Amino acid sequence: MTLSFTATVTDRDVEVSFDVADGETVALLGPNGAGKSTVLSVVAGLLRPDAGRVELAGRTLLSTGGYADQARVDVAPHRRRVALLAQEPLLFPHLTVLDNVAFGPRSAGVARAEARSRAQEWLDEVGIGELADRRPGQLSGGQAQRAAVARALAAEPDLLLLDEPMAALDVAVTPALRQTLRRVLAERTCVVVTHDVLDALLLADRVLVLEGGRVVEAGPTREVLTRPRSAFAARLAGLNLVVGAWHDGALVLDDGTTLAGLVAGESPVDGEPVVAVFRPTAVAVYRSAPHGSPRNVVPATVTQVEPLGDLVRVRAGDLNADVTAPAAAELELVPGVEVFFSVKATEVDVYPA
Amino acid sequence: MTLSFTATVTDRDVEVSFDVADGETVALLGPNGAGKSTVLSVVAGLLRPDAGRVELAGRTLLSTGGYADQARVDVAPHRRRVALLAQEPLLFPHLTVLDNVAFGPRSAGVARAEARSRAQEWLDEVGIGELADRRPGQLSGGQAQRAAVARALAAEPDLLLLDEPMAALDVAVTPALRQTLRRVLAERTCVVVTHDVLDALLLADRVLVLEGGRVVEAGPTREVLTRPRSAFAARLAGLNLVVGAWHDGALVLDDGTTLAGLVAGESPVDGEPVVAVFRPTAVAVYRSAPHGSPRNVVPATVTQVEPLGDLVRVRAGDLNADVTAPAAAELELVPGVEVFFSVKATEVDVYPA
Amino acid sequence: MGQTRAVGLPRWVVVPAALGALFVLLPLVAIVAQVDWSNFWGLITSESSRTALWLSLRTSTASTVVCVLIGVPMALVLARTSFPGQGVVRSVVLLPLVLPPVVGGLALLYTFGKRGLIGQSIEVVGTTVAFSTIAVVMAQVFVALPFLVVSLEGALRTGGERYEVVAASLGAGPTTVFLRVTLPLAMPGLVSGAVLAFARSLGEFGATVTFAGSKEGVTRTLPLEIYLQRETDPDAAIALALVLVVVAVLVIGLARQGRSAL
Amino acid sequence: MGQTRAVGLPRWVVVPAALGALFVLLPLVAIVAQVDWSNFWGLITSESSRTALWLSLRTSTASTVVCVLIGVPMALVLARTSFPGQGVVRSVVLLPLVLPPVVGGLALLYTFGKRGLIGQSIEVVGTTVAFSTIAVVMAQVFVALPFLVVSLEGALRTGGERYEVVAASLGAGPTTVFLRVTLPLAMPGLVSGAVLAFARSLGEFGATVTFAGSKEGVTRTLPLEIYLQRETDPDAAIALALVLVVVAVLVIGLARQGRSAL
Amino acid sequence: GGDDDDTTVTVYAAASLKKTFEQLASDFEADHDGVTVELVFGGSSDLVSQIQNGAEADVFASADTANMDKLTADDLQGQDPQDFATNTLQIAVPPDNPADVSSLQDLADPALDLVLCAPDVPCGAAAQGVAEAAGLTLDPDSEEQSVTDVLGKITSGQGDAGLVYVTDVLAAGDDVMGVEFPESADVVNTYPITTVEDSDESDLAQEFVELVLSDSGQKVLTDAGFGAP
Ligand SMILES: Nc1ncnc2c1ncn2[C@@H]1O[C@H](COP(=O)(O)OP(=O)(O)OP(=O)(O)O)[C@@H](O)[C@H]1O
Ligand SMILES: Nc1ncnc2c1ncn2[C@@H]1O[C@H](COP(=O)(O)OP(=O)(O)OP(=O)(O)O)[C@@H](O)[C@H]1O
Ligand SMILES: [Mg+2]
Ligand SMILES: [Mg+2]
Repeated sequence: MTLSFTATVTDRDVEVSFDVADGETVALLGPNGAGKSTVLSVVAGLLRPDAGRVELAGRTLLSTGGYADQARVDVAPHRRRVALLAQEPLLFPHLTVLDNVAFGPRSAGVARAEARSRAQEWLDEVGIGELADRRPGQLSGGQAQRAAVARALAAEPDLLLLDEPMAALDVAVTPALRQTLRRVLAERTCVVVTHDVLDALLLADRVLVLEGGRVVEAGPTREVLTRPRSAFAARLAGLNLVVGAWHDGALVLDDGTTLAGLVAGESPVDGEPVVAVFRPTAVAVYRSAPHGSPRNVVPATVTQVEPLGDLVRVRAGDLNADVTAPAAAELELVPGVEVFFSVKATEVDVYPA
Repeated sequence: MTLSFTATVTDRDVEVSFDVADGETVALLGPNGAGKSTVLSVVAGLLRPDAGRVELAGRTLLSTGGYADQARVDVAPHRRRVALLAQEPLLFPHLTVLDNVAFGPRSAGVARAEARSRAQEWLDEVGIGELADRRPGQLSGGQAQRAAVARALAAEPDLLLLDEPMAALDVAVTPALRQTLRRVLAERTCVVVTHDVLDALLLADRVLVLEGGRVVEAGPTREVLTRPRSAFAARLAGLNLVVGAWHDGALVLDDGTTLAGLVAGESPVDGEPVVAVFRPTAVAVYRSAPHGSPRNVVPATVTQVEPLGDLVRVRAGDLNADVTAPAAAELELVPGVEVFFSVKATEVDVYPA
Repeated sequence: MGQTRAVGLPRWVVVPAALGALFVLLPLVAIVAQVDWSNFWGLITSESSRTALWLSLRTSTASTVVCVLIGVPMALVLARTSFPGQGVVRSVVLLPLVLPPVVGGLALLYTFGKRGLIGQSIEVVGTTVAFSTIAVVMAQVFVALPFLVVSLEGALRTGGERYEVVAASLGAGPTTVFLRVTLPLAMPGLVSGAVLAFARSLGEFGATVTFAGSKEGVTRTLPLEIYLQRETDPDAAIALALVLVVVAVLVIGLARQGRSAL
Repeated sequence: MGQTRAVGLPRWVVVPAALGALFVLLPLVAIVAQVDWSNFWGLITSESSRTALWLSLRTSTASTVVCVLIGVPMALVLARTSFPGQGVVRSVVLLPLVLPPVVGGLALLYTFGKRGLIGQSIEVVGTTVAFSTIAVVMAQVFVALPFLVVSLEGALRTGGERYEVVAASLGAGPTTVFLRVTLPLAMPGLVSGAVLAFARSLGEFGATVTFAGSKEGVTRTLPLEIYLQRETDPDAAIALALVLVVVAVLVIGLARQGRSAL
Repeated sequence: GGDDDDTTVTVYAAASLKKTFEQLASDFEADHDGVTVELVFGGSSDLVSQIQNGAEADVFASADTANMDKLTADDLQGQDPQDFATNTLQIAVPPDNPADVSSLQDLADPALDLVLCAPDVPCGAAAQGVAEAAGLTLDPDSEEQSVTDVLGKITSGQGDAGLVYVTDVLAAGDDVMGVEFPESADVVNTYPITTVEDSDESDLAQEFVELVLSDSGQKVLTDAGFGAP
């Protein structure tokens, strides 16, 4: 289910090219109007680019030709085995919520009863199982969004395209749905558009940052989010990521350092690989080891000090700490200095790797 | 422009009553399907409740009667002087973006040229001034949302109703638009629905938490967000808020303690009242004063220690610190203990009060 | 129950609307006033009237079905595809509207008649449509088809396309999209188009008399009977016209019950 | 330029659609084949033909304007309000569709004629409308009005209401909403309704001949001229019918140019 | 009616009189300076009902006595109607006469596609009359509303034979062929004419009626196939 994508849409000033490996989830990030939805429309076959080529699992879905060896191809949307969750929910107004979700399975030839029971499962999964018999017109904004997510997931396509799946959701349901998506997307090939760095981090293997219709940055999620190069990614990210194994309620690094944190979802079992994430702004820097509530104190050597807006980013190997300029001056932070990075366990999120 | 609202919508199981004072902004929080949009629809006159009474600035906008002294009243939406930004942008498809925004002023009788120039100003304000001549069909999701915000603001009504004004916006534009709204809403009477605690904090004077169609919590924003009682509000909030005056680049409390932080927007002038906000999870607790990058170290006496899920919330007067249970045990935190609360300046947001 | 409320109408529209309604209503009242009620029952239950009414109902129903069967695909092709000459095709489909029905009948005669364009080929198959009930249905389809196509094409254009796209991206093939999304969403347009087609078929006179002739029980529908009665017994003609009106009101009313949106 | 693509049509719809198009097209071809081309020019440019064509164009235009002026408010009231008896009103408005035009003409005569329901009151004002050009326009309005109302009501129902609500909440009064939101959004429906009304007016025969008579230059429109010619000179009738067809195609084509969405 | 500087005589005449009355009208205008003859043609019953409903007619020429009787029943005639022409039936067949029709008896052949006027309209009544006189029962495939409809079926070849008036066969020219039959004399249709009461131009109307009845008028009519009254 590898996706290979190249397209130019002249009147929207979009010129993008990227690949998605089999089973991989790629997050599309970027400011409003960057071209994220445009890319998804081209993949889904709803927008025909001026030039381009889209291949999925070896099948050519689109080719505007132009090269001697390429025929013009434009596979109809329903034959692409690509499901799109668009930015608007667009639930079919004449069908119940259940039938909306069952629409994909039904179209794939699944029997009515079976399709409905699958649909009900998906609805339960997104937390609106009890609204199955309503019409879309009787849902609140967030409920409609969840039904649309369930509908896209139920279609079980080769490639899943999600345009802001978490939009309009309340804070109480977001973490749960994120976990659901994380689980579902693990084995799927997927492109997800999001404005939330946590979505990118948890769902995506790789990140693509679009700006002004061009890819300005691409790479494995952790790399991009920890060492963003584009202006937009820097605004979102710069997160610290630490990989280790879970032992006795904490992450243990190879060198034996432990890192306590809050576990999202179920607690990992001992020995399971986990990843800890925390923001550089949450990291305090000390010249001598402090003693207090912060569980995590890591000795480190400053490798780089760089201004980041009105802050100073202090790098020590893979870890970043953002401190104010007066603090950096007072602690005389320059490369080579030995320091202690301290971060409260409450600021550290731990996820199964 | 006081709003007084009571309404029951039986089939949506909504039964809500509240007041908004002149010039006040009230945030409506609550899970999906709680009835937030329903309340706004009733105020705007788009939904007629089964029973209820809506008064704005002394005018009765709606009364379903029922009491001997009350006549049935139902003022038409366009006469209510209430503008609604709905959850969907719903820009008029046949008008340009500029004419969409100019629609409100034009309807109020403003001359064409004047209305357009005002519309252009609002578009510039929300950052899409260069898209004025486009049709709504040629905008991206976030651009359309911004145009809809501009259109609602341009209408200059007595009462402004905003349903998730920040939905679909990218991270780069959110802070700027939040500042714009903050400025605009300062003198306006407004009800804003949001899922983001920062919106509530910055925009609203008071907060109303809805759950299952009922008001489960209401009060001044700071109070609700710092000491939430409802389950939903607790999930969102529990923030620390400190009020003081701005001196030499830091907030100075009455007792002389200073608090450094990051200023959102323009820097306050010396002597200006400001408020600092930071999350309890960002607060580290020490038994002896630490020396390190954290600018802010405040001596405090623990007044209360209470479990909060898998954390422990340590209260010292108005300030909260959330620490893990092992940390609380190790530091022997019980009421009466003298401690130091430390929070990095990078974790503190400072706003003009 | 909470009620979504519509935006108020400008008050002034009521005046021209009422004038228009009056303009249509008054002539109907005048017809009712003309009816000779003492003989009314006898007139409308006469053998020939009943035969004509029954024929009219049968042929109109048949022609409505035919209109739906060929009109829905036509509307779909016009609304959802573009091909060179589409404008011309659309104009041609609308032409029976503008053609005086008698000319339409002549055109049918020149086409499907004994010596018509393809009449000979039909005759080879062993049947003539001439002077048969089939000819009546053909004449009715010819004049009623544009109504269905125009109504439905309008409905297809205003609604639906966004949902069709969603359906396709969920893996639904064109036929599934058509049956489960396009058609249900365009149903109000289809129903009103079918009602229009039925009504037009029911009232059809000129094309029928020219193409199918007028024989009791075979081709003499109610409008033909009315026209004929008018020569000798104007009272009977008025009475029958009233029957036609009542039938039409019933049909339109029933169609509205089935679907609220005509 | 990027192109949004439509969902494909089910292939099979092309077959019935083509059959339907053929069914309409063949008779038109047959008519063209019947035309006596050697005399064609002379026939259609004769004094009486030109007079009739000119009268037809004038009256059809006038009746289309009247239909728009009273039909738009009627459609609006039907689509956007609900009142007791609305179903009956809607049925009544549709009745001229089902009434054989001759009966419609009779009804008009019984209403506005000298001895009609309100004919006397009109006469007091000093004019008789029957048998004048005004009568032609009235007959055309009577038969064409339902087309406009039905098309427009459909368009008003499918689109728009959500946007009207938004407009009202931005402070726009009903008239502003109507002029700046409702009408522009329903424009495709209005245009197709107006084209239908014009076409129906252009082809109107039965009601006109009954209510307005057939006086050259005053009430004898092209369909009446065709009818009359047919009595004596069928070739001329066919030639004139072709003129009518050409005029209709031109009008429909022009309307489509103005608005892509008929 | 009429304009200030122009006098108009309005003549309501049966549609079958179109050619002849157009000729007569131009003759009349030639003799009367500044006078215009307005001709209104239609089915006789339509014309009567229009006059009854206030149409401003000065002269009415009917294709049968029945419709003229409706006018006189309402006392709308300006004078007693006078017969000015007669018409008899003829068999109309397509030019190649595919069914080889040569007599009235041939019409009784059930294999023949026969088209008649309905008994309710004058030409149908006449057809029934000749059939009865000849002792025949005719079983038509269609009973048309008017002569024109019968002719339409014959010219298009749809019908093999029909019964229409002599004048109609003549007017149709080469498109149909007429077959005379002796029994036609048994039923003669009469055309009456009269001035209309309350006519603004009763003198001119009277003069027009006189022109129709005059020798020159009668010549125009007989040229078109009408019989003398
Ligand atoms: N139908 C259209 N015609 C022309 N331009 C369009 C059209 N739709 C979008 N655009 C423009 O193309 C660019 C890319 O739009 P796109 O919808 O892909 O952005 P996006 O990255 O999805 O933004 P958002 O985060 O706001 O959804 C934008 O500048 C937008 O204004
Ligand atoms: N038209 C309707 N008919 C019946 N019930 C409705 C209708 N619209 C919404 N509801 C129901 O009423 C309740 C309140 O909906 P409302 O739209 O006010 O929620 P909300 O608080 O705005 O939620 P969200 O955050 O998802 O926008 C929900 O349970 C919803 O399912
Ligand atoms: Mg987008
Ligand atoms: Mg809502």
